[in-house]
Amino acid sequence: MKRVYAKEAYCLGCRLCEIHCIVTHSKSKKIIKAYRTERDHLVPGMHVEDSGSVSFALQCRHCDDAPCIEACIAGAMQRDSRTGAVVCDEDRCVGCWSCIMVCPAGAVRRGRRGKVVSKCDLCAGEETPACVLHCPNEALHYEER
Amino acid sequence: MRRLRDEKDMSGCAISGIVSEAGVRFSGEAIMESIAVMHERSSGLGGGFAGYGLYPENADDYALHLMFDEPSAPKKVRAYLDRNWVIVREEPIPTAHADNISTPPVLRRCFVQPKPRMRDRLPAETDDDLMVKTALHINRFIDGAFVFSSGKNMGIFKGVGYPEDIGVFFRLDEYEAHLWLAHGRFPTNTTGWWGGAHPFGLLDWAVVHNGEISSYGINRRYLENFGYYCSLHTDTEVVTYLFDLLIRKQALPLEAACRVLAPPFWSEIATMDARARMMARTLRIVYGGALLNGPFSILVGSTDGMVALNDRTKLRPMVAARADDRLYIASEEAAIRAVCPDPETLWHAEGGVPIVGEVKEGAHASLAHTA
Amino acid sequence: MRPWLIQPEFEIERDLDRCIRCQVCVRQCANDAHEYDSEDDVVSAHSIRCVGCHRCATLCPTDAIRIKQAELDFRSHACWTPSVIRNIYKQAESGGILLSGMGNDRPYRNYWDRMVLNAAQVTNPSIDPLREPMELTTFLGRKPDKVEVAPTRGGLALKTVLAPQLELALPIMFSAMSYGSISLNASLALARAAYEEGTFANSGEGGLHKSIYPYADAMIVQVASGRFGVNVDYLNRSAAVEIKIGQGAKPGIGGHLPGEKVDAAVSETRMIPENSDALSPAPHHDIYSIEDLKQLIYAIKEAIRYAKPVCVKIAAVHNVAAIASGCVRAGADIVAIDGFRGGTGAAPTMIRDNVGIPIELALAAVDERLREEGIRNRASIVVAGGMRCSADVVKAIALGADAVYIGSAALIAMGCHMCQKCYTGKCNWGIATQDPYLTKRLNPEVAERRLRNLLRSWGLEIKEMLGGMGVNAIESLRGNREHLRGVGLSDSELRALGIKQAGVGA
Amino acid sequence: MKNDDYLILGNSTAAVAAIEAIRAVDCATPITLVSRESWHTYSRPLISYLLAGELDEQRMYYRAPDFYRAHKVTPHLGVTATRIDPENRVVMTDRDQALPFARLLIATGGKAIRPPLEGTDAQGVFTFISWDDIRAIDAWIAACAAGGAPPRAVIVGAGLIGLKALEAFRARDLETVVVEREDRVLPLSLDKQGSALVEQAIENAGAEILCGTCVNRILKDDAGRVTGVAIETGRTIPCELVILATGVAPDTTLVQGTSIKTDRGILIDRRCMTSVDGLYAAGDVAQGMDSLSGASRPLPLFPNAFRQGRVAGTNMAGGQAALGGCFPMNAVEVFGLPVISMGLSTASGDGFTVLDRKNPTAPSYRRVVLRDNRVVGAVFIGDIERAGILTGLMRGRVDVSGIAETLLTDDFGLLSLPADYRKHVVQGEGIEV
Repeated sequence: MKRVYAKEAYCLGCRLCEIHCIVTHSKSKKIIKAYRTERDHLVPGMHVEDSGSVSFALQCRHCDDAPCIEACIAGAMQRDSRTGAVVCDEDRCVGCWSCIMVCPAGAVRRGRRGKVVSKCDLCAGEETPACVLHCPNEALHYEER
Repeated sequence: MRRLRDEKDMSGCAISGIVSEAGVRFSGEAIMESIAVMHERSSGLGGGFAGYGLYPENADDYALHLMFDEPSAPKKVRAYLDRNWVIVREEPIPTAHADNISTPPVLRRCFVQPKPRMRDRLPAETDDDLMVKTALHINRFIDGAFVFSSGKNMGIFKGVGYPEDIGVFFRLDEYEAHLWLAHGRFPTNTTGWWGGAHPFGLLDWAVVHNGEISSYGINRRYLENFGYYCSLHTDTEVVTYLFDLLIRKQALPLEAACRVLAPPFWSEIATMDARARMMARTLRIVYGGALLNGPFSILVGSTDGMVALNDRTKLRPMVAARADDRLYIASEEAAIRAVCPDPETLWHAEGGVPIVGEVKEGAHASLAHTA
Repeated sequence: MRPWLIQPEFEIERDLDRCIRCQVCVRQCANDAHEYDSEDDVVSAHSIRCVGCHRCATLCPTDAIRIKQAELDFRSHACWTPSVIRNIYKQAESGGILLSGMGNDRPYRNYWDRMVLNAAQVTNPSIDPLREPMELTTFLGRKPDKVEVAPTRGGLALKTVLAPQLELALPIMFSAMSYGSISLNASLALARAAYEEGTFANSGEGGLHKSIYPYADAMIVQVASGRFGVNVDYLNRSAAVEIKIGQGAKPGIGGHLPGEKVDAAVSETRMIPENSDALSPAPHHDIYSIEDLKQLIYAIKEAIRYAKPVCVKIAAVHNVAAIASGCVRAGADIVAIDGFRGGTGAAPTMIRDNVGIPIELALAAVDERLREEGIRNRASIVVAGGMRCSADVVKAIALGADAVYIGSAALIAMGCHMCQKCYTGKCNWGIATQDPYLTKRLNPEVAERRLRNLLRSWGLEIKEMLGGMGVNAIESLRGNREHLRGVGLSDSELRALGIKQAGVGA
Repeated sequence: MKNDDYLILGNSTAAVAAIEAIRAVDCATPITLVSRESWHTYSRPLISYLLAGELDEQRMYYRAPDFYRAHKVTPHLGVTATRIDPENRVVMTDRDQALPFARLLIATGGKAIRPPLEGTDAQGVFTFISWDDIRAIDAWIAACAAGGAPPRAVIVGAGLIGLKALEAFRARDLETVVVEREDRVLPLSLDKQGSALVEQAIENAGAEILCGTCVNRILKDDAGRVTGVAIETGRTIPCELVILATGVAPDTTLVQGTSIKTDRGILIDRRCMTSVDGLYAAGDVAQGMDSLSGASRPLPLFPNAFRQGRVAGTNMAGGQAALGGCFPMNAVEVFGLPVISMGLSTASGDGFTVLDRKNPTAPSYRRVVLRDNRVVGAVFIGDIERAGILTGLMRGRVDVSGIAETLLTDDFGLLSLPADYRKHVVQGEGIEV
């Protein structure tokens, strides 16, 4: 399946990926409005890890043997049969954080909006996920490997 | 009188050439008839002819066709010639009344031989080199004088008017030659100067040309590198000098010289076999400045025969035909059929591929390769 | 102590209605011109630190940032302009030489902009490059006066053996930019783009980093006065060797790569100790005369077994024509001339802005001189220094260049914003820096693609212009000054350029 | 029924995972499922959320309503298997059916441990592991309320189940006391410092916890209704509702007396097969290897049940799968405070190096237990982001010497890890290092 891959060597650490992830998953999908009105509960579904001159963006790896699907007590974490992405059904998530406990990449986070985790959904089947589209240095690639 | 404006001559034209490859001389009537058919391709501002084999009795002398439009010019020319040359024979060029031909300049021809001690000769220079120097000097530095032609056993006849009238004026029906070239001119800059008509000649090269050489600027500068000074600002002039440079001075075979002037595209070169590729590549790399770019069809006459060449994308018309021992080449088929109604073969010249009419006697070895 | 006389050159304007406090600007400015105050949740600016590189404005996701030239804050004076005054303040503060990056930024007359090109009308057809072949292939190197061909029974036989030539798919190369002055990513991008597009990049005096070895066939390696990175392998791992005598941005001046930029990789590549300053002397200390140059040229030719062309690069100075002629006679197969608008990683501002002559005039003079001397075909001419667009290239070729070097244009294609602060090592675009935090900003794949696009688009434009002039091979334009006319130039300028006034026919 | 069929006993996580795994390999052979409970497959850990009113019933279901049909499963719901005959490959049910099988999965789960106390038979005393438990509790609460006042509750045991029950009761506004024998809440998961944070959260939520004391007896009235509990200290806590939350144990009743070997649970190998060829067991009923202690013991954990079910299903269908390292781990949120523990999270002393860091200003705590430079246990409370990275390090037995200190830092992440491990985590190709 197509996944997002990061080229650590070219990650600027600008975090535009996080910003556009937030915007894409906001209600209005308009950057200024999203930040103005939804700022308190906007959490990106992916994160830039950053230390000194090294940084990279990390999204859910959408593992073949996804431990988060195994661990999800609510049956909320599922594989989208169409895209192959591991997605969290926010209506079902109860916030037990089992997925956080088992994700070896640390790619699942607590959302700020109640008891729902925040993770990459590959922008729900968009041709190119927002983080990839907006990376100014093409440090993110969305491809089959 | 000012010869030309100091700007490049651009003209559309008619050209025609007939050669007897057997070397049989024939009168100028045929070429006059042929060029007259293409009357519409000329504008009456220039016409001319070149004939080869005209002067068998003076075959070893340089035959200078000269025009003078300044009273003092003949004397100056005479003085200059005396430095290096012995004048064997001198006479007016016979003319006749012709319609539409007015105010002709003084026209003379003289047959010369090099003096045993030529004053302006450099150690390595040949007679030909000195004749080139002489002709170029007269054209460039002696006001009111112009050398129409300077080869042996050939001559150029040209002037302001339609070519058929010029032919009558010069009484070409009275000459015989084994090779005739003709030119009718449609210049886009109007000057009524006889020297500006075509063919253009140097030594025994005579060139008629229909086209516009867009690479003129660099061709000219390239020639300057080798000592040629282009005084006339015409494409014909640079074509003539390039032939002289490549074939006479640098001894390139005709085929290779044509490859220089109208080279194959790099994409074609890439598909050639290794040997041909190396040849084509080397010629292009070395002679980039000699590439003739833009639309042209040219006929080049020489003692050895006639060669016709189209630009490599074939942007100007040129038709060829053979009948008996003759090769006919003209801008239009009609100009051939007018004098050769039933040719054995007739074809359109291909871009960049020379057509050679080789006169058997005294042929260059080089010409053998292109048949 | 704060340099209190020095005022900001730029104003950072932030539209607070648009600012979402995402802090991209804060993270991207290597000069710390932006600052986030988490207590007040507000991003503020220190304009004094702004160099006008536009990194922040470019990356701001809401277009909230505008960088503006600071308003004229001095009483206007035609002689004592703000930049003059500021420079004095800076020197009064520092006691040092003013430094600048990139090329001469003074408003000298740009002759490219005073020359116009020709096009075919009626008497000859223009050629449509989309339908017809249009050839830009260019060969650089020594050409003989003539080719010797002997007719044989099997056809014509070639007797002439050509001197080594560089074959260019289009007459544009990347000029010398050393690894050290620019980042490895930038060097790689240049090398790869040249390699892929069939042209050449120049190593500059930085040696050849191992990662560039695969593209060595597209590299012209430079031998300059510091001889950094030079050994016989370096010379042979190349397409051609260039001896750098001078640089347009700083004729008569050497180079200085500060020790901070000499990290382990630069040190290995340049073959100098880590953290040591890399000082290129002003002259080559083994070239004090033209005979010395000839010796070096032939020493190099011996080292490379005469298999590659040797280029000599000189700065465009007053008697450039004679110097170029000397270089050709000394054995240079290619002469590169760098005009006074040529770029640099660092040069004294006074030198950059006041020494040397425009490349247009230098080129015209050199081409004419070599033709007069009948040695034009013995060497190719490559010109550099402020080639901004394909029209500049076409005009240069028409004036007589075989090819051009582009440096600044290539850097701009990679993202350079001409802030002229290369010498600080804090290039926010990841180009003129060795700081790993900044170098990674230049993804060589992206940069390579952008460079290739630039070459391709210029190539297409050159083809269009050639076709418009009715020629289908670049050699028919080369030195063809008939296709140039001057506009608004004096007679002496026209004469120096060897072109006619517009309005004067052929 | 043909005798190459699959038979699955149980209807929870392990059963579902097994069905999905079988169908990934074998999409034709019939599967029969027998479940004591009559519910469509649901998630047991959600019962506290249901009781708290945070979930509606629809969201209790672990899989979509058409799950059985889509996976070609014939369910026998509300049917109890009564006997397994491994030799003849047949299972008897309480409906007197004889279900033959070729491959059997026992995934009948665990049962609540009922402490040996007097009075556990009183009305109003419940266990807290099934939907049926919740229904009964809910009905009891309603009945009490109808009788005048909502019940007061006592929860015996402050483990995960006890605390989730407590949370549900507080959501229902029931006055609740938790009694824990050990000296702290979540004693199996947390050390003293960690527990203290949780206790603080519980107290903030208005509940009482009594640690370090035992319930001696459950008191009831003449009608047999619970009235209170008496604890060790002599105190009596009046209440109308008691939850026994002292743990779960494998429910091995079904295999007693058969050739299937058991310890505390049914013994399984790495392929989840029991001692009898073709018979598998998974989930809370089984007992596998704890990779940290090296001992075989029940690990009644949701992810374990899923993984064992999947491994069992794959092997039953002829595929190849084996269990990796298993160790205890739990994630829970108690009164808004997220808590994650894994491995030997409480260990200390000889052979262990303990790193811990408590946030002085926020309820946040992290504890990492190392043995031989490898992570063997961890606790995350409050800031739990990226806790899974440690799970990965434990599972991969990654040598962390050199980066141990960074495990506690705020910006701890993949970036802190050795480059080749980082690369491995993101599946070989993810991040180019």
